[in-house]
Amino acid sequence: MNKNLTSISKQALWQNNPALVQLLGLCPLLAVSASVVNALGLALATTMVLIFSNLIVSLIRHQVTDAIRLPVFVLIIASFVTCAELLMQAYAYSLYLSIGIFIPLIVTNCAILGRAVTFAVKNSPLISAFDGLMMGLGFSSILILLGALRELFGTGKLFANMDILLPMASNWEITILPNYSGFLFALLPPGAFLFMGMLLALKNFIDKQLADSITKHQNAQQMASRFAKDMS
Amino acid sequence: MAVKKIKLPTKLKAFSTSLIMLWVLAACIPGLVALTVFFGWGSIINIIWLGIWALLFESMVLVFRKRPLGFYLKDYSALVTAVLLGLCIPPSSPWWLSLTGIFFAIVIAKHLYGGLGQNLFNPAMVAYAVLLIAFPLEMTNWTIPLGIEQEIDAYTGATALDLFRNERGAMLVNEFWSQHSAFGTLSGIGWEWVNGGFLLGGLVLLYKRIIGWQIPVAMLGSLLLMSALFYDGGSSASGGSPFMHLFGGGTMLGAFFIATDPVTASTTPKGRLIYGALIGIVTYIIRVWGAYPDGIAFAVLLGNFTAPFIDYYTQPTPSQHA
Amino acid sequence: MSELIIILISAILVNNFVLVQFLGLCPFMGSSNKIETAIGMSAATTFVLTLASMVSYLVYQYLLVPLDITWLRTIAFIVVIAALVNFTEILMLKTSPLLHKVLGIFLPLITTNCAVLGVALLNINAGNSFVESAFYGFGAALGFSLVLVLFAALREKLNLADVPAPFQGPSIAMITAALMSLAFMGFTGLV
Amino acid sequence: MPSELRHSILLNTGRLAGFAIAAAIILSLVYALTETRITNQMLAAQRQALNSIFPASEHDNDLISDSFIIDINSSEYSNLELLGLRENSHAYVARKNMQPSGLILPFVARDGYNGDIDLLLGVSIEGLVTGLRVTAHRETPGLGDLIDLRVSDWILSFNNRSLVNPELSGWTVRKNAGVFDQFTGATITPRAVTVATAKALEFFEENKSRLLSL
Repeated sequence: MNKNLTSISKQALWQNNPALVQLLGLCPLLAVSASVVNALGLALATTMVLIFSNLIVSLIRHQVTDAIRLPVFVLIIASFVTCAELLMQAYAYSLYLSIGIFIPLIVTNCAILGRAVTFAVKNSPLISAFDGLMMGLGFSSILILLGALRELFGTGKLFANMDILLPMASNWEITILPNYSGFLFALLPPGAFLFMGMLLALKNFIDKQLADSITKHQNAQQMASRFAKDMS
Repeated sequence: MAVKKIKLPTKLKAFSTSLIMLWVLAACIPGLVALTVFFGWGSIINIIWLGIWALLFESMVLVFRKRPLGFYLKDYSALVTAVLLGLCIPPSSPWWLSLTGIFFAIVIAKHLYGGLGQNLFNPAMVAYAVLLIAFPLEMTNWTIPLGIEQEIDAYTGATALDLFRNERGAMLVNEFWSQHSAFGTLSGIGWEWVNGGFLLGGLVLLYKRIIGWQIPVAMLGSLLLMSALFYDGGSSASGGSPFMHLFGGGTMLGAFFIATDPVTASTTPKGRLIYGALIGIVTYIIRVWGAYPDGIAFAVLLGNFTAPFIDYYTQPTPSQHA
Repeated sequence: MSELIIILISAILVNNFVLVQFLGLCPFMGSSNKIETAIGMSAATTFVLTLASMVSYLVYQYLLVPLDITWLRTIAFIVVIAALVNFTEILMLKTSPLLHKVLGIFLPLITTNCAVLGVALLNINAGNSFVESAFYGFGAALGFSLVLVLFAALREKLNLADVPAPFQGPSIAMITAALMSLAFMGFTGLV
Repeated sequence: MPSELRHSILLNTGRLAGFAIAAAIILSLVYALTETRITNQMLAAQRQALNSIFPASEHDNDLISDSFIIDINSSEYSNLELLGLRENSHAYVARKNMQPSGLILPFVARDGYNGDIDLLLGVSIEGLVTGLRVTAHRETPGLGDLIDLRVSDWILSFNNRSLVNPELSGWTVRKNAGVFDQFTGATITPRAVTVATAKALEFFEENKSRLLSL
C-alpha cells in the first residue's frame, strides 16, 4: 500500500511527469508562465480540478458504462473547471483578469481526462485523489519552475505582484539581480518555447546521469561479487 | 522527402569550405570599410570581440561533445557568423549585447542542431532577431555618421529607416528628405555607401560562383517591385522610395551574404527564386507596417522556416533528370 | 471588408494561434512528424475550427445570453465541440468515405485541441459578430495549418541533424518552435 | 434482443441525464454562492482603475454610475475630432458635494508607431490633469510600451499638467522642443501620446460646460 503511494508519487513527479514526459497541457503551461504568480494561479486551479475530478470519477466508476464514459467524464471535468473559474473570479479577481482565458482551457488539458480514463476508473477514491494530487504537483512544479525562470531572466526579480493571488504577499517581491536591465526575450513567446526546451533537455540529462551512475554501481557490485567468488 | 544533407567536411571538403568562407570574409571588406568611414571603429571592434567569443563558444561545445577541435574550427564558419553579426548590430553596442548575441548564434542556433551544415536557421540572424526583440533600445541606437554631428544633433541614433518611420505621417516624404539633407539623397548618408560596399562584395561572390544569382536577384527584385508598387511619389502614406529600400538598412548585406547561406536556404533552383522573393516581400512588409524598423532578419528566418517546404514542392521530377 | 481582412491577417500572422498564443500545441507537437499527416490534420482542424466558432457564437448569443447563464459557457462549448466533431465524422462517413478515411483518424483528436475551445472563448472576449467569428475561426485555423505544415517539412530535415543527446526529441522540437516563434515576432504591429 | 438494447439505451440516457442534473445542481449552488461577490469584485476593480485616474479624494460620487456615452456622430460638441475616437466611448463625471469637479475622458492617439493608442484622461474642472492611462496599445515591446504604467511610470509625468503648464507649443517631446521626456531611442510613441493628450485637454476646455452639465 505504502509502496503503491510512493510509486504513484515517483511516477507523477518524475518518471511520467505530465508536463515533462507526456507533454500534456503544454498550451497553458507556456502561455501562463511569464511570472511566478500567474504560474502559481494556474497550478492551483489545475491541481484542484485534477484531485476532484479523479475523486468523483473513482466514486462513480461502477455506475458508468463504457457507452457514456467519455461524456460523463468531460462533464465532470468541465463542471470543476467552471467552479474553479467562479471561485477565482470571486476571490482573486486581478489574477483572473491576467490569466482568465486559460482557466476554461483547463478542460482541454489532456492530462486530466487522461488520468480519469486510465487511473481513476480502476482505483479506489482515496488512491485516485492522491494520484490527482501528485499529477497536479508534477504539472505545477514544472509550471512554477518555468514561471520562476522566465521572471528571473526577464526582469531580474522573483515573486512580483504576488498579492493578486495571496493578499498577505504584497511585499514578497525580491530583486535577485540588481541593476539588471531585463532580458525581454524571456517574457515573449519565443522565450517560453526556448526555456521549456531547455527544461526538457535538463530532464534527459539528469536521467542519463542517473542511469550511468546506476550501471556504474551495478558494474562495481558485479566486479566485487566476482572478485569474492574468485577468492573463495 | 529528399533533403540534401550537407556532408560533414572530409579532408578535401574542409579545404573547400574554408576557402569559401575566406572568400565570404574578404567580400565583406568593402562594406566594413564604408561602415568604419561613416560610423567609426565600432564595427571593427565588435567583429573582433564577436570573433573571439565565437571561437571560444565553438571550442567549448566541441570539447563538451568530445569532437575534434582543430578539424571543426578550421572551416572558419564561426568567424563568418561573428563577422555577419558584427556588421548588423550598431557599432556602439555594449559588450554584453554582442556576447548574448553570439551565444545564441553559436550555441543555440548552430550547435544544438549538430553544428555546421545541419542548423535550420541562420545563426547570425537568430542572434540579431533575439537581440532586436530583447534589447530594442540598444539595437536601434546607431551612432551619428561621423562629420555631420552638429547638423543632425537632434536625431541621436536611428538609421534612416528608423527616422523615416518616426517622421512619416508627420510630413510628406519629399519634405522629409529635403529637411534631412544630411541623410543623403537616396537612403541616408553613409547607408548608400555601406550598401554599395556590400553590393560590390556580393558581385565578387557572384563572379566567383560562391553564391548563386537566384536568391539575391529574386530578393532585390521583389523588394524593388513592392516598394515601387506602394511608392506614390512621396505622400505621407507612402512606404518610402525604392532606392531607400534597396540602399537602406541591411538590404545588400542580407541579399548577398545572409539569404544566400547554403545550409539554411532553399536548395533547388526554382525554390531559390521563390525563397528569395518571399524574403524580399516580407522584408518590405515588416519595414513599412511592422513594429520593428528593419525586417531583414525576421524575413530571413521566415525564409529558413519555409525552405524545406519549398524544396519539398520544387524537387525536379526524375524525368527532368533524364 | 477591410475589417475582415485585418481579422484574417491578425489571426494568421500577428497573433498566430500556435507560435504566439500557445493554442493547439498538442497536435502541433504530435502530428508534425510527416508532411502528409500534417496536411490531413490541418484540413480536419480547419473544417472543425471554422464551424465551431460559428456554432459557438450562435449558442452563446441565442441560448446562453437570453437565459442569462453565460457562466456556463465552458460546459456549453465543450459539448458543442464534441457534438460537432461527432457530427462531422458521421457526415463524412456518409457522404465521402474516402475523405473519412484520410481525415477520420484526426477527428477524435480535435475535441481535445484547446485551439477549438480557445477560438470560441476569444471570439466572445473580443465581442465579434457572427461573420467576424467565422473569419476569426478560419484565420486561426489557417495560421495553425501554416505553421503545422511548415514545421512538418522542417522536422524531416531536423531528423537528419546530429543533435546532442539530451536535446534529442521533444526538446529540440521545442527549441525549433522557439526559433519559429522568433521569426513570427517580426509580424508584431502589422495590424 | 431489441428490448434489451432499448433497455440499455434508456438506462444509459437516464444515467447521463442524472449526472448532468447533479452537475447542474452543484454548479448552480456554487454560482449562487459566488455571484454577488463576483459582481462586487468586478465593480471594485473598475472603480479602482477609475479612481487611479481621478483620485477618490477629489470626488464623492460613484464614477461608474455617473457615466455617459460620447457619440462619435454627435453634433453637440465642437471639434469632436480632437478626441480621435473611432467608436462611441464612455466618459465619467466626477462630483464633490453634488457639484462637478472633473471628468474622465476617453481619447485615441491615432499616430502611434503601430497605430491607435487608446487612453483615458482624468481632468479637473480647472483643467489640471489628474491622471492619464493607456487602456489599449500595440506599441513595440521594450521600445514603445513604456507608455504603459505596468512597464514604466513615464505616464505619471502628466499629472498636474495643464494647457498653461506648459504652453501649447511645449506639449510635445523634448526632441521637438517640448517639455516632455521621450524614452531613449523612441520618439514617435511618447510624442503621439503627448500631442493627443493636449488635444483632449483642448477639447475639454472647448466643451467644458456641455460635458459637465450632463
